[in-house]
Amino acid sequence: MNILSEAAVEKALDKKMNDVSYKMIGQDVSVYYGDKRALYDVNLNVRENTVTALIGPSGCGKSTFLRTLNRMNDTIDGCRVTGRIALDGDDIYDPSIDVVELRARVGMVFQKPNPFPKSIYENVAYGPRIHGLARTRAEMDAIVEKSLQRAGLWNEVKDRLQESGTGLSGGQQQRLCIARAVAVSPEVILMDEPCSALDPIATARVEELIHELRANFTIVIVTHSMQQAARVSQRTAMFHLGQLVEENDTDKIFTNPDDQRTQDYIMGRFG
Amino acid sequence: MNILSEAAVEKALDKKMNDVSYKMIGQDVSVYYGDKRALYDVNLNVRENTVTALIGPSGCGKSTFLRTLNRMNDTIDGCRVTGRIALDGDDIYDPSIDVVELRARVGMVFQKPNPFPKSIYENVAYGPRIHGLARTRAEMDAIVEKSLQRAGLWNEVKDRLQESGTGLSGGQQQRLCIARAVAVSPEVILMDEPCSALDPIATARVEELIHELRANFTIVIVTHSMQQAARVSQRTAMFHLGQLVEENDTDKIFTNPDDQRTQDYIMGRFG
Amino acid sequence: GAAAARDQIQIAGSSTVLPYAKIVAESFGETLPDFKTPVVESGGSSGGLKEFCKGVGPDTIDIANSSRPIKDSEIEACKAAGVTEIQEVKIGYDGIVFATDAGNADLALEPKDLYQALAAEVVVDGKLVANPYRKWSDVNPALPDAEIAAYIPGEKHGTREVFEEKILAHGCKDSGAQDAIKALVADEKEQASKCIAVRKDGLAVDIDGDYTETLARIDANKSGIGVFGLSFYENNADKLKVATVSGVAPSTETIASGEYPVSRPLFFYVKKAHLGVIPGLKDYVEFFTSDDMIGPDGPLAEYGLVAAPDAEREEIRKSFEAGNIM
Amino acid sequence: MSISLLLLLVAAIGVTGYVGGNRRAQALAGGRLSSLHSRPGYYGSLVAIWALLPAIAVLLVWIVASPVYIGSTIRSGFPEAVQAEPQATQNLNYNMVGAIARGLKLLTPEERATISADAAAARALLSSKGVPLAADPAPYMVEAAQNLDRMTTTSRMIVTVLVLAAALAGAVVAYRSVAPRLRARNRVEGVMLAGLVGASSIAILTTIGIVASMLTEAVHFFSMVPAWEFFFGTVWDPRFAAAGATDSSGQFGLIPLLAGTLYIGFVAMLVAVPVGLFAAIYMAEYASSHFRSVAKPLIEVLAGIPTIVYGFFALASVGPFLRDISAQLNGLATGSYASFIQAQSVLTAGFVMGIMLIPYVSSLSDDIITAVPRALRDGSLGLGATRSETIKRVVLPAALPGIVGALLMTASRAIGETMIVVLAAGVAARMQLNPFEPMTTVTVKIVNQLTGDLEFTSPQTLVAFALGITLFFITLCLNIYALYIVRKYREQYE
Amino acid sequence: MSQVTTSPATAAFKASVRPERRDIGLRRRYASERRFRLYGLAAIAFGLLFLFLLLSSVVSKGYTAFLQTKITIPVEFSEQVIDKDGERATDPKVLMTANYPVVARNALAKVLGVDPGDRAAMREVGGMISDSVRVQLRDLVVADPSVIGRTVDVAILAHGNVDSAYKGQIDLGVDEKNRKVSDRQVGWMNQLAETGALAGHFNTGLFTNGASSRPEAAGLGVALVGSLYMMLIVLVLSLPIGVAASIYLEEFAPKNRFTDLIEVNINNLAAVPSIVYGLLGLAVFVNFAGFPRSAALVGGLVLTLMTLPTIIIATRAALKAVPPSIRAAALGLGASNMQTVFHHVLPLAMPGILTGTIIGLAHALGETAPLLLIGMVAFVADVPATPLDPATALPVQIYMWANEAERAFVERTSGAIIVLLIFLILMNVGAILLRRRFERRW
Ligand SMILES: Nc1ncnc2c1ncn2[C@@H]1O[C@H](COP(=O)(O)OP(=O)(O)OP(=O)(O)O)[C@@H](O)[C@H]1O
Ligand SMILES: Nc1ncnc2c1ncn2[C@@H]1O[C@H](COP(=O)(O)OP(=O)(O)OP(=O)(O)O)[C@@H](O)[C@H]1O
Ligand SMILES: [Mg+2]
Ligand SMILES: [Mg+2]
Repeated sequence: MNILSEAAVEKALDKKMNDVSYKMIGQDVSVYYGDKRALYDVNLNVRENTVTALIGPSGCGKSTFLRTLNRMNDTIDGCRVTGRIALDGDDIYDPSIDVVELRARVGMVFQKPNPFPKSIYENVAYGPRIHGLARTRAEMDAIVEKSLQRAGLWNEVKDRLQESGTGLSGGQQQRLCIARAVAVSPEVILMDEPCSALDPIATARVEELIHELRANFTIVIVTHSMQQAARVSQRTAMFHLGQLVEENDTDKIFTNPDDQRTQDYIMGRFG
Repeated sequence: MNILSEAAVEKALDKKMNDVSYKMIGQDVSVYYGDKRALYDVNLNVRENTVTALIGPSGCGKSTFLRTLNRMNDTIDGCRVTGRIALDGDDIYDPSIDVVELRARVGMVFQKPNPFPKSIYENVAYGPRIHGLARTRAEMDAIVEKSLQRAGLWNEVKDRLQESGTGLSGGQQQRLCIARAVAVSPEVILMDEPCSALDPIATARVEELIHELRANFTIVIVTHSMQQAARVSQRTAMFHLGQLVEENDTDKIFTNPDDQRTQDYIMGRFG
Repeated sequence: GAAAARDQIQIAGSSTVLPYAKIVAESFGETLPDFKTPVVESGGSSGGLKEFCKGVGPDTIDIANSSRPIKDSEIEACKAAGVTEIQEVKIGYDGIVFATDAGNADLALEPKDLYQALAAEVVVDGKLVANPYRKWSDVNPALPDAEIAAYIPGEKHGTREVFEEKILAHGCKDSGAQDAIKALVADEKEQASKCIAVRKDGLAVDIDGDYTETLARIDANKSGIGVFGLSFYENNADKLKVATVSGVAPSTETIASGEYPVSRPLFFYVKKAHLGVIPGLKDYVEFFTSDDMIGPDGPLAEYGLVAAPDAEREEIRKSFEAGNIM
Repeated sequence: MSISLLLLLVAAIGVTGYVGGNRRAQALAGGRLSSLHSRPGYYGSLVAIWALLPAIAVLLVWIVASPVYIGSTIRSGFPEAVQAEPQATQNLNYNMVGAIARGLKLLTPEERATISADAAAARALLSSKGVPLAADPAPYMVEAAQNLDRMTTTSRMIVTVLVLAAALAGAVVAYRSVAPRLRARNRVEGVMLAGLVGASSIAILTTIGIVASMLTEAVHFFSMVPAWEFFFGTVWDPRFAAAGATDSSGQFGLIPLLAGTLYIGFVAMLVAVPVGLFAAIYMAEYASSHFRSVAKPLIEVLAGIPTIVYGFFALASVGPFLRDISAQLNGLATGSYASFIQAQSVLTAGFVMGIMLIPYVSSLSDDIITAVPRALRDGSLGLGATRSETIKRVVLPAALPGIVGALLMTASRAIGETMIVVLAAGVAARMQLNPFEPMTTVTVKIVNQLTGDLEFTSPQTLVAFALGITLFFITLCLNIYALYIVRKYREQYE
Repeated sequence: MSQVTTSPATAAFKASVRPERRDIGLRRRYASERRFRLYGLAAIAFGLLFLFLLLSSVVSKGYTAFLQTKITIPVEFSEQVIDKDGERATDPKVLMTANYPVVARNALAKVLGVDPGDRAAMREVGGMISDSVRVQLRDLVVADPSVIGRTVDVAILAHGNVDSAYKGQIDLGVDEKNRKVSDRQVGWMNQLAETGALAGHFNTGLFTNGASSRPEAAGLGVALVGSLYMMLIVLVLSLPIGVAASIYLEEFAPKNRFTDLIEVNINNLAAVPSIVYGLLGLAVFVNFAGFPRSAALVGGLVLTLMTLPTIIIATRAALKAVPPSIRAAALGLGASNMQTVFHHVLPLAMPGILTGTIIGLAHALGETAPLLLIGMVAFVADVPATPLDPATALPVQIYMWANEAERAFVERTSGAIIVLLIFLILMNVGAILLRRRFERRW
């Protein structure tokens, strides 16, 4: 899916790839859907134990970039990635890298809630079960409870864990998906507009959760809400038309961006 | 699907039903999903040429109430509506009412974008076509263009109208759905979190569109964003646990609500 | 509906008679181009007679082919449906032969051997016991030293009846089993049926399909013995080796003369009421019964039908002309 | 006027009605189409429906009723002597009259006159025109034929007028009813819905037809053989009625046949389900679209091969192969080269039937699996599940109700299959557990008993109907149970 | 999680020394993944292997059926034999009933140099030629009576036994009296083959001739036309009816006991053995409605009823798979239920519907048993002009040929199977093309 390694960049890369403060490194990342190019040479690094927000107008490629970080785009026919992406210094598109392990380490929450047509309990237990994270039923119960609590859903569903996950309302469903992702204890969590279907209280709880998780996890979040980006993230990256416009400390981006386009976008002048 | 008319309320109703300032009237509306009750005796009227926002925590029944307004819940097995809902004074659950005509007059935009697996053009043209709103190809083209423009999508898709609507990004898809609903020129437009998948600029454009449409249409919008509710609506209704907590001028609700629960909700104290 | 006029003869019935009826129908259509070639259905004597006895009229068939004489109960059923006048026409005899794969040694069978090999119960040391024999040579040392495998017609076939009557019943008597059975059961009917009971442990295999299936089974199991119609054997003489029964080799001559014991008559039945009304029906029957067809030199005999003796054929024609009904 | 021409005319009226209705609606709308209740096309369709339906109804009534009426009229004109004969004979005479009447159409007026005058000349004359008669017609027949000819012509004329009138009247009435608030769409859709309901009722009618066509004969059978002997009998041995023997009772035990049916079906499913499901999964989840576009139709060819071909394949190739293999195996294990698998066996039949059933499982499951939404797969893959885990734990459970439906359909085919079993498992009705030995099924016996040389009034033949109806009710019960199971799954997952 | 500080120097083996790498059973899981995939491939390979075995066994047995041995010789249409008394001007029947086989036999005898007086030899000469020569020559003469008295080259069908011998299907090593061709005939055959008079020609008769008891003249004409009629009837009736019924049941019918009953009922109809449909057809269409026996119309109707459940079940599954959000979208725009179904749901369900239809039609095309009871398993010589005339079907012809005693029918049986399979493949290809069109994923 990806065409790698031009010898020229190799050296420069080696240096950067090993920079420990970066959990993930994206180097000249371009993505094509068939003939259509969706990302243009994006260079974006993700710092460890940091929340990085991706913002930008609709269709600018935020989701696309996010999906390259755990190779979810492998599943799209005709999608091709060039450039280099590394997790802890290892190129994740390297043939020796195992995509399953990668995805266990880099979890994902999607834009549209997609609970499995199983019980709520089974939805959350699914990840730990396939990875063998719980050895006893009690351990599993604990993981499920903790994950649901972290996603702020426990109180609402604790009495109906055996009911189907698809019977929940949209917001509940999305929180269930967050719980499901958290249950695997990944190192990085990718969130594609996780709150777009949540009400403010649930959103606040998720934001709180993000704060909490940040201590141990690295989080990349796509969001439309600049308020949310400002609230939850330390770093913000602004995309436009498939290009990374700028990436910087969140405070800086929202107070004094370098790029005019970012300024305009934040002021609501284009989209 | 609904059990109507207790003679007692009849009279009181008659008076209210004919009150012209109300485009739609909801009288003691209760909704059951099988045995589960999702709405409790909601009394909520929608004023003509006004934007009414429905807010409330996730799962409180906002979507449910919205769907009763154009009888979309008819399509859910086991869903039952009691009470009375009127459009321009006519009970819309009356057997003599043609549900198709009703839905052409009361259009809907859903929470999850659901474009038809057809071309972008066909997506928008479908409604006008079945309702015979355009007689020539040129007229149809004009409707499609105008609707897409109103939804702020025209510039992005004008060169690929024949491409599939499902190939768009999530935000684009949702705007396509709005364009599609607008194309039929309904009298009332119901929007179920129409902006939950949109970026701020697109959201701003939709909000602008809502402002624009308000002159001729009546709009009911479900939203999680209290900012949005404050920006776009003149009236706001607050739901909680299937009950209508209060309904009032938006300014009043956001500055000085009557009900403590509304106050708490707005302050982010519960959810 | 009754309004549509029919101008084509319709025939149904036995699949044993079918090849002969086909030859006749084809020649009939060729030599008398005025009439359409009759339609000959296959479906068994039972199915044919059932359709035949549905009633009289253009929407019912005209002729039923049968590999056995019509039964009284069937005549009754026919009468009840309004088919009161049935003319019977015997067309000749069907020889039934035993054959094995052409690669085997010559085989001489006796009813007694067949009985002992295939019966459900045989007499051993004067006692009636369940058939213990597994090999042909157990039955008669002159027979091959191979596992018994016989492909006999299934109970739905008319041939089975002949097999039971002409082979098993005789073998039963010859082997002394009959006496043993008589000593055991009093009821005569039960005696008879016990005498013709075939073993059910898989060594005697019922074949409900046609002879091609039997042939395929013998192909698959070279030491098996199958029951065939004479005509079928003659057409596959290069693949099969026929057995003599009681020392007589089957052939049209030995069967016609009655020397070879196992054969049966074949028939067809005509609705007299249709004769003057369905175009060509009378001509067809006359054509069929002419010596050009069922004579010893005719195409049917060439195919394997054992022609009836001259006098009998004459009798058949006369009887039809006279309009004799059953 | 011929019926096809008439239909063409009616269709023309329908089309005109459509155009007219359409135009009128547009005219009434006066340019504002939205003032109409429905699209103009619906008004047009409504007019067309009104033109077509009554006319076709009239035509149908005529097609059914007129031959009956004309027939009885003509027959009442037969001479007394003929009328005294039984109905069946009269039918035959009437058949001849019909043939003559058909011939009359080909004759010139002079020739007609000749025939009327001299009935005896009719046969030769008609035969020269290619209408064969079996005998010289009686004079009354020629007369009746003339009448018949006349009556048919008249009746045709009448029906032409009636049908056209009905079409026109319908069209006009509907045309005039066109008004902006007329709920044309609802009415047209009402007619469509009636059509849909009619189509579904065919399934019910078929069932009624099946039961009815077997019931009388089955009852007849049970009047001869006690029901308990049939249902609980463990021996199937309907003895051949020996020549001359009047009593021909046998043992009609259903159990061995049922056991064989289930056993062979079970073996077949054992082959078809894993192979078919895995093939479907591979094609839906792993295969490239190129591979899929080649492999899927190829596999589907297996479903189209007539079962008789499978039967011969089993008989000539698979059976002997299994037998020889077993002989070799036995030889290796024990030193005795005796085959323990018989050439005709439950295994052979089940195996070959299983191959036939593969595409039934795979094609249907493939479509069902493909239909599982992508978001579910993404959700699972995003959690770090492998593809196979995703399939096993998410996709298959979600697709389960559909797959169970597909499997049931396949099982039904297995139970209903005949030819393969006849050739591959034989016809021996035995009760045993060894899959290497022959057994037989209910369907085989149905065919055999129906197509044999047995007496058709005997229980030996009639048992086919009892077997048929029993099988029908057994599968009905199975299906009811299956529906219940599918429902249960569905409730759990939705 | 990974708090290990890594210097550039240790970067090379960093991945391997990272301590907290969780064990998520990767080896085991990948092994199971590979196994799973392999099972899938094996399953497909298994199916294709048997398809190949089946087809190769059929084709290897049947390809010879497409060649037919003919003997091309000069035939003298002697007035002596055909119309001895010169009556043909007054009585056209003479030409119809003349003894044409003698004409042919004499012609062949002349070529072979056999003395016409030697009766035994002449019999054997006659045995070289198909009996259908009567019709062949008659048609020639009736079409052009002026050939009488002339000598014309005619390609005469060889007798089935000669045909088999020429194709090497008769073991000539067997004792002469145990085979159908004599040594003398074989000699003549070789002699004729050497001069080129006797040769294999493409067997057009296989496709045009009706049934015959003579293998060399037997063809699939009636069966092909009959099958074609039946398939058309089945397609025209069962597809719309099946789809309509499914739409009603899936989209409109209230979910209650009655529709449950219909559902169970339809599943059950799919399980009913096909011969039972024959009983139904006999009772309803032949005995009650009065349609003629042996007619393709009745066969088509019976097969329609038999195919309907298959199509309905597949169609319902396909309809069910269409996501509800599409329905909601259309309904929300004010489309009626009917419009929603016909504009959106049905097109999306089309691939599934077509799959079901292919399976159903293929099933119907290969079915014999129900046709048995309505009189279509029959000897029919005349090609049916309408669906109301007596006809047979391809599988019926296969079934009947398979039961023929003559050796020459063996290859024809396989040949007919090949034709049936080609018929089937054509149908499949058509449906696949259609399905492609609909399957276009947006
Ligand atoms: N599967 C696909 N096939 C083809 N094009 C795609 C596909 N997915 C996305 N695209 C295109 O790639 C571009 C970037 O899409 P992406 O989904 O990454 O945008 P986004 O920034 O996430 O937008 P949104 O905020 O609306 O979700 C868009 O123009 C979109 O049309
Ligand atoms: N089809 C259904 N069947 C059964 N219960 C349902 C169904 N749809 C919704 N509910 C239940 O009804 C309640 C109200 O749901 P509704 O979708 O109206 O909430 P909402 O206010 O729109 O929530 P959100 O903001 O999350 O969309 C919830 O408890 C939900 O679980
Ligand atoms: Mg996105
Ligand atoms: Mg909602």
